[in-house]
Amino acid sequence: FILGDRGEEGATATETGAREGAEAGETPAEEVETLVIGAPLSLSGKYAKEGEMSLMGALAVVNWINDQGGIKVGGKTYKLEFIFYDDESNPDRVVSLVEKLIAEDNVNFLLAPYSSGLTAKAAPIAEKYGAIMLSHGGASDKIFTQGYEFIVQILTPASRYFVSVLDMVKAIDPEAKTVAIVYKESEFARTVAEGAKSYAESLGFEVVYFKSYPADAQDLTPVLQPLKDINPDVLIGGGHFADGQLLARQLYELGIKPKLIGLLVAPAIPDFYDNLGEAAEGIVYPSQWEPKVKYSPDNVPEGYEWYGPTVEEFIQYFKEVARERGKGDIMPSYHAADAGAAILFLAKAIEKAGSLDPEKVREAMNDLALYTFYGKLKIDPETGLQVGHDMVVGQWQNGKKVIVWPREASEADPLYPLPGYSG
Amino acid sequence: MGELLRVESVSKRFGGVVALDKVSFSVDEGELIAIIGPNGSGKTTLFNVINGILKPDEGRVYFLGRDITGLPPYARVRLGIARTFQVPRPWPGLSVLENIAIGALFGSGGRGLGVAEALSQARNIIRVVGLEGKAEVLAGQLTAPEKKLLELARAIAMKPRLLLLDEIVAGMSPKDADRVVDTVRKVRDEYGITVVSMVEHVMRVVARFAERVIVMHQGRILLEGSPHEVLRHPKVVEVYLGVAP
Amino acid sequence: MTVIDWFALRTSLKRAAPALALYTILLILYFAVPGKSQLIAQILFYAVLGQAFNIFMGMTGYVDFGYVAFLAAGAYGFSIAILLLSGVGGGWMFIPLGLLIAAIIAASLAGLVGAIALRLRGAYFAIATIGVNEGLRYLVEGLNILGGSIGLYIVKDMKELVGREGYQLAATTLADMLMFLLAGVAVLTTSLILSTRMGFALQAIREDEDAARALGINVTKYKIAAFMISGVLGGALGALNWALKGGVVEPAQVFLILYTVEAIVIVMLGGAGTLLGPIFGALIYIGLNFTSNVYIAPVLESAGIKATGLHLIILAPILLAVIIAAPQGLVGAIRSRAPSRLREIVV
Amino acid sequence: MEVGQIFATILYGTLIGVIYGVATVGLNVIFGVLRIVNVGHGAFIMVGAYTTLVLYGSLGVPPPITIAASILLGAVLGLITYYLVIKHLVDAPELATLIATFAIGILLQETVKAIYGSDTRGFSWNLGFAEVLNVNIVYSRLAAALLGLLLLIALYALIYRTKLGLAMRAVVQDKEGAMVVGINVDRIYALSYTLGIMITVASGSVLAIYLQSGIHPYMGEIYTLKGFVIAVMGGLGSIIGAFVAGVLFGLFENASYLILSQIEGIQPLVLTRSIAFLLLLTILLLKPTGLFRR
Amino acid sequence: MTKQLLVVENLEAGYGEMQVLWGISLSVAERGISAVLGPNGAGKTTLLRAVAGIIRPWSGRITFSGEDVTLSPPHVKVGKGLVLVPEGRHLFPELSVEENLLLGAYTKLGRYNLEESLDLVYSVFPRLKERREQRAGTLSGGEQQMLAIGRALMARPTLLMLDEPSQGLAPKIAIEILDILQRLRGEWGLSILLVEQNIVKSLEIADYAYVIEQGRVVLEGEPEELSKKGDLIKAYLGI
Ligand SMILES: Nc1ncnc2c1ncn2[C@@H]1O[C@H](COP(=O)(O)OP(=O)(O)OP(=O)(O)O)[C@@H](O)[C@H]1O
Ligand SMILES: Nc1ncnc2c1ncn2[C@@H]1O[C@H](COP(=O)(O)OP(=O)(O)OP(=O)(O)O)[C@@H](O)[C@H]1O
Ligand SMILES: [Mg+2]
Ligand SMILES: [Mg+2]
Repeated sequence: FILGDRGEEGATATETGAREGAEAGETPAEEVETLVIGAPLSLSGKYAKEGEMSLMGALAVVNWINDQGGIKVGGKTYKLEFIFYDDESNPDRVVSLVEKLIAEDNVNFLLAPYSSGLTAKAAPIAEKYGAIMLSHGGASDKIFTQGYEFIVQILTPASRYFVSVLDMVKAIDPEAKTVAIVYKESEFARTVAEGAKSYAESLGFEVVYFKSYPADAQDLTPVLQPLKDINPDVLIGGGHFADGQLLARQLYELGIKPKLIGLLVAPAIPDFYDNLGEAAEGIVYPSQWEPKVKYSPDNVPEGYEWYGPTVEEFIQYFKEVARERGKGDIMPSYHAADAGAAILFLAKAIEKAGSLDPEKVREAMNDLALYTFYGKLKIDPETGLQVGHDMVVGQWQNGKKVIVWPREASEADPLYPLPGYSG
Repeated sequence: MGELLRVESVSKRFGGVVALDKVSFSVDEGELIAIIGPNGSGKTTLFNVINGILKPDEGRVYFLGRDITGLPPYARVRLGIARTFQVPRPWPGLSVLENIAIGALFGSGGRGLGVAEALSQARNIIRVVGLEGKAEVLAGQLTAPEKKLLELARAIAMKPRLLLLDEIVAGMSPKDADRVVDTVRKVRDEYGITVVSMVEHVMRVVARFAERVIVMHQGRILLEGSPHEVLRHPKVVEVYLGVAP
Repeated sequence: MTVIDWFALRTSLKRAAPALALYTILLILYFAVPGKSQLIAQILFYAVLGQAFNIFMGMTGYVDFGYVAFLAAGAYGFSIAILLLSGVGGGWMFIPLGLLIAAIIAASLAGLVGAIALRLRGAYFAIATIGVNEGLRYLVEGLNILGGSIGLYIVKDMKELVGREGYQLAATTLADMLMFLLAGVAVLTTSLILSTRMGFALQAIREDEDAARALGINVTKYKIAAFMISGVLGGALGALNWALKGGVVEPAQVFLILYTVEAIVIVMLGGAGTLLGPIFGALIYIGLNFTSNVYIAPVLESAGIKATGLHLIILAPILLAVIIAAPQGLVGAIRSRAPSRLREIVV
Repeated sequence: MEVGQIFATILYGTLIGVIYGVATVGLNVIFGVLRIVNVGHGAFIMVGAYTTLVLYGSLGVPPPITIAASILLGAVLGLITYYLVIKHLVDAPELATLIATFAIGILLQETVKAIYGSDTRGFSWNLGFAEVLNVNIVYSRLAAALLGLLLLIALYALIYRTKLGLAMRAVVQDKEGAMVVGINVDRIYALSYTLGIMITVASGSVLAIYLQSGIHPYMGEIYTLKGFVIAVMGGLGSIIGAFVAGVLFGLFENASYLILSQIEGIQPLVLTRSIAFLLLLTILLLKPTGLFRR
Repeated sequence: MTKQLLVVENLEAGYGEMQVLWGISLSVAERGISAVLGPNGAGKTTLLRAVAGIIRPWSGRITFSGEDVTLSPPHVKVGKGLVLVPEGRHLFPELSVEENLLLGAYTKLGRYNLEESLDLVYSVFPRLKERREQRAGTLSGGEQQMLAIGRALMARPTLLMLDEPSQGLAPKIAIEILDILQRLRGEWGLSILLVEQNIVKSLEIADYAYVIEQGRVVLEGEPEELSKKGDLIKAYLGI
């Protein structure tokens, strides 16, 4: 199930029909070859949601590139193919799938699986076969300190997730002093929380409450109730979808109203408001990407080069893929954009390298400074960590997501303090 | 022959029920003893006090002069007290041979015994109890009386000093019952095992088996003596037999 | 016991032979089939998981739902060894030392848990061990020890110890070879136990623990011994699969109860209490999974059915069909139906 | 520690405890009668949560009424899975059923995912709140706990006050004995299993009403785990046991938080999990068959 | 000839692949007592279990009151008054003596006569009355046997099948029980299919007897007739 070549069904049909013809010496204007990109994706299990989005984001970009005629590498034109298998969010599945992709499906380049546990499992195999892996779903910092040569990060690392949110508070309310952090005890959320804590302190905030809750927590009342008395100015934290929703809902129910609530992941999902109603109002979130970002070929920053679809194009391609896959009319989440950006970064690097040799492509990535629908992309040559990409801050206002920070990208002013803040 | 077991004024109550009421008796080495009595007179309870499944409320149990009242069952097995269950409890998923071999391995004679030896001992015992041909059959597939024979075989394989049999012939045809009695007698003679049996309610067997009969009634020892005396005793006839045999 | 029980040794080798032969075939396939080595390694992992798990479950009838805690203990033990060495050097020593520490930690955990939980029976035991596993996980996270919820990352340290190339080898081929070795050890241990006093005692316990106790078998001693052996093998498995092969030991991953459930599935699919069972179980389970994921789903996908990610919907009914057709497991079914010659081999 | 904190701890510990109790008791019924450990338990809870989500979220059916729908759906699912699968395995080794329920669980999860996707969802059924001692008493949570309690009482009455219940208990003790007194053992199995599934699915609705968020195909897994623990703590097969242990567990989790949160440098809510399992072990050591079983 | 209540024709049954019964035919007359004798392992218990429906007959026919019940499940048979006192008692060990008896009256027929049956059982076995609150599992062996018989009586059987009822009972009680069965035959019109080791006594109360060996009927007839063939019986039963 190789998807991506937009004319696929037609192509396959003509291909079989025209086989003899081809042998008889039918010469296309230009020789088009296929470049295969593969990925173990979490389409079932706990990361299924992210996996599905990633898949559609990647396919959207692959389709876009093919519609542009593919990529040019050393005189040849390549169309992209995208091959994927479900890894069930399970590291033990990842290994054999990665090997199959590389050794049997002849995939030259990989998107890494979701989460650091899965990526770590896949890495030795990828490195053994010398394949490049682009981490589009793992915001982990740690994995990039382990000396892998072929793993490259696309999204902003976890430790810097709340940087923009805290910057925003500092800028609009110099009075705000106290910060409470409540996060899910997991690798990702804890890295975020610790990063946020030290950044907040560096900005002069006082972190008055720093507590976590177990993954799979069903009731956060115990950890939240004390906040009613503490009454911090800012509350940030969360972890993932389920707990993020729970956190928002219970903060609301228990009547905890700081000046600002910033949560990870969950509020970025379009139906956050449908699910929570009024409890969602005013909640802000850091986001790798939002459909309304204003990155465009018209505002390319110094030293960066534009590549890929515009934001609108990306959304349009995404929607088409989603419809094809029976998902209906949905908007891409930032996971989709992450994966799409990964494909772009890879494609450009291959073009730059002028070769399919992984070493050369990896080299080329070091000098790449891309500006895309996803914003800036640039990696640290040493570790492969993402250093170019910035987060935006979104907020739910009147049942709508709006970008409120950074100022130059914002659609609206932040709603601050939160409605109902007792002060 | 010396004294093997002594029970000293043992009592056991369950809630309001007095199952044993100051029972005392002793057993000499090599004896064949039967304990009989009406239903609920405390035979099984007494049995369980001796093998350690129940702790008596009062009184003491001595084995070879040693106070064993506080010892757990497996420790008593080590000292040489083996038992069979009233409802047979073989290991159903293991073969007859394996069942018996385990008895040999873990009984009081099992120290330092190799698996191969245990298996060969088990084969011998299979012959002694007459389960030939069933060695490889899973114990769970035996008939009820065969299971009882297996219980007996397993107990013999443990080479105990004292063997306690609980209703071993119940449900057996007279022929089988006789064979079991003969086996037990043979085992006593060959292996020097003392046997106390609660051969309950089948008088013909009691008469054939026991050298001494103890009659229990309402948690006490009513009387004891040779089968000949006891089974004719009017009190026994009254509380237990209903009619003279 | 006599110095060497030749009888036991002979019978156990005879017993082990078919399973060892199967593992050898897998080993050959590992090298012979290009691009499938990791699939085979994965089957191997599950076979060993089943094998090690089965030592305790198959022999005693007790189900240790928290079994994965041993794998976790091993993974942490191995990582600790590496972290200890990483400042000091010591090169390849990290593997034997890591396995040793993994084994020690797993054994101590088994001893401790066994002494407490093995007083419980049946489902009570099974669930108490879940408690142990979860309790440990949240202890690590809550007290923020051993890297807390972030876990231990040891790839860099291994690279420091044996170099990039060395690590690469260690994390792939070498780890898989060690896994094969572990498979052999597990099979031999199992068959050796089965042929000795201990095996007889354990089987008696499985069949009727009270009767075993009444017969003078020191039930607790044997249960704990089997628990510890099973635990040590599990520890080694965790060390190899997560620490050596994965390079990351993260609580959310290594304490995942799903692995225990999968171990049970493997064992039951193959047949509990048999040596070949886990191998067959792993072949079926992973084979079905891989096939439905990599071969069936794509076919459906190209037929316009968006099936990727839904292959578990295909897998689940197959699992159900297998278990209804052969509730004793595949090997169990063969055993109860086959003529006695084959039966002997299968056991 | 403030009075408000203590009050909140007791209040919400008890409420979530009741929810735990309902979410466990189905496991107990099924284990009690059929000796089957339902590894797919959580998946049935998830189905109940979706029932409420879909009926209320999309159709606006009042949440308490969605519980009735869950009970019906549970009956259907119970009967289907019983006759297709479980029936063929009642005499199989205990662990065979474990695989079967595992597979059923996967099937449910993946089916729900195929229909509704893997998004985490929620809904809003806001009844308002009262504020006491600076603690918000959330009415929707009270309502959920009350509904749960009602379910428990109904189940209890069924098992201890009806002939069906007596027959269920007889089958548990001796299957052949039950046959010879004229009990249709097959039907009792089917009914008990289905009853267990019904209450489990219903508990999913109760849970959804309580939390109103975090609903996704894999949400049930944690309840399988906690359910096991609570069931064993109370004594497998015991209805009262499940209830008491549930409340105890909820209270204990919350109370231990109150104490642990006084300690620096640790994560108290995470540790409450460890402590709760320690409680389980302690109880089992003192009473190896749980609180309410001989 | 008297009317036959239970007729078993060419019954075959077994466990797994092992056949135990090889075409057994027998009958019990209305208000009659038929006895089945045979050595251990002959298949007596298997016969009763097959008739009761606990194991499924492989072939053959079972008619009860003229109705074909060959494949009826056990609860249906109990409902019709065909009740078994099984070998091994199969009591409900955690339930009290009285609860066990109440469950004995699970069927319609039993429920209808509950009070009366309970009085009867308690008068027959005063020991059970003393112990009505005790858990069945803690009764002595003989007491359990009494309870098993009592429980079966609670169902108000028309045909009572007893598998070695005197097992584990003191001789005095065993005799009493056989007398009671005789009496119930008169009072309730009870018919009985009896499997018993106590050959003399069972031949004494039975009006027809079968000797089975290895799953086949090898001898049958009225007790007086059979007694004449004493040697044959001895040979079969090994007395
Ligand atoms: N756990 C218990 N709780 C209450 N009563 C008990 C318990 N165990 C035994 N009993 C009672 O103690 C009395 C003695 O029982 P025991 O089993 O010793 O009798 P027995 O002599 O073996 O009788 P039988 O010949 O019927 O087997 C019986 O009346 C029995 O009901
Ligand atoms: N559950 C079972 N599984 C397999 N075989 C069995 C089972 N029960 C009995 N058998 C076999 O069936 C045969 C007949 O057994 P059955 O119990 O019917 O004999 P019986 O005449 O009642 O003997 P007894 O007088 O010892 O009670 C025996 O060979 C026995 O091994
Ligand atoms: Mg007795
Ligand atoms: Mg019989």
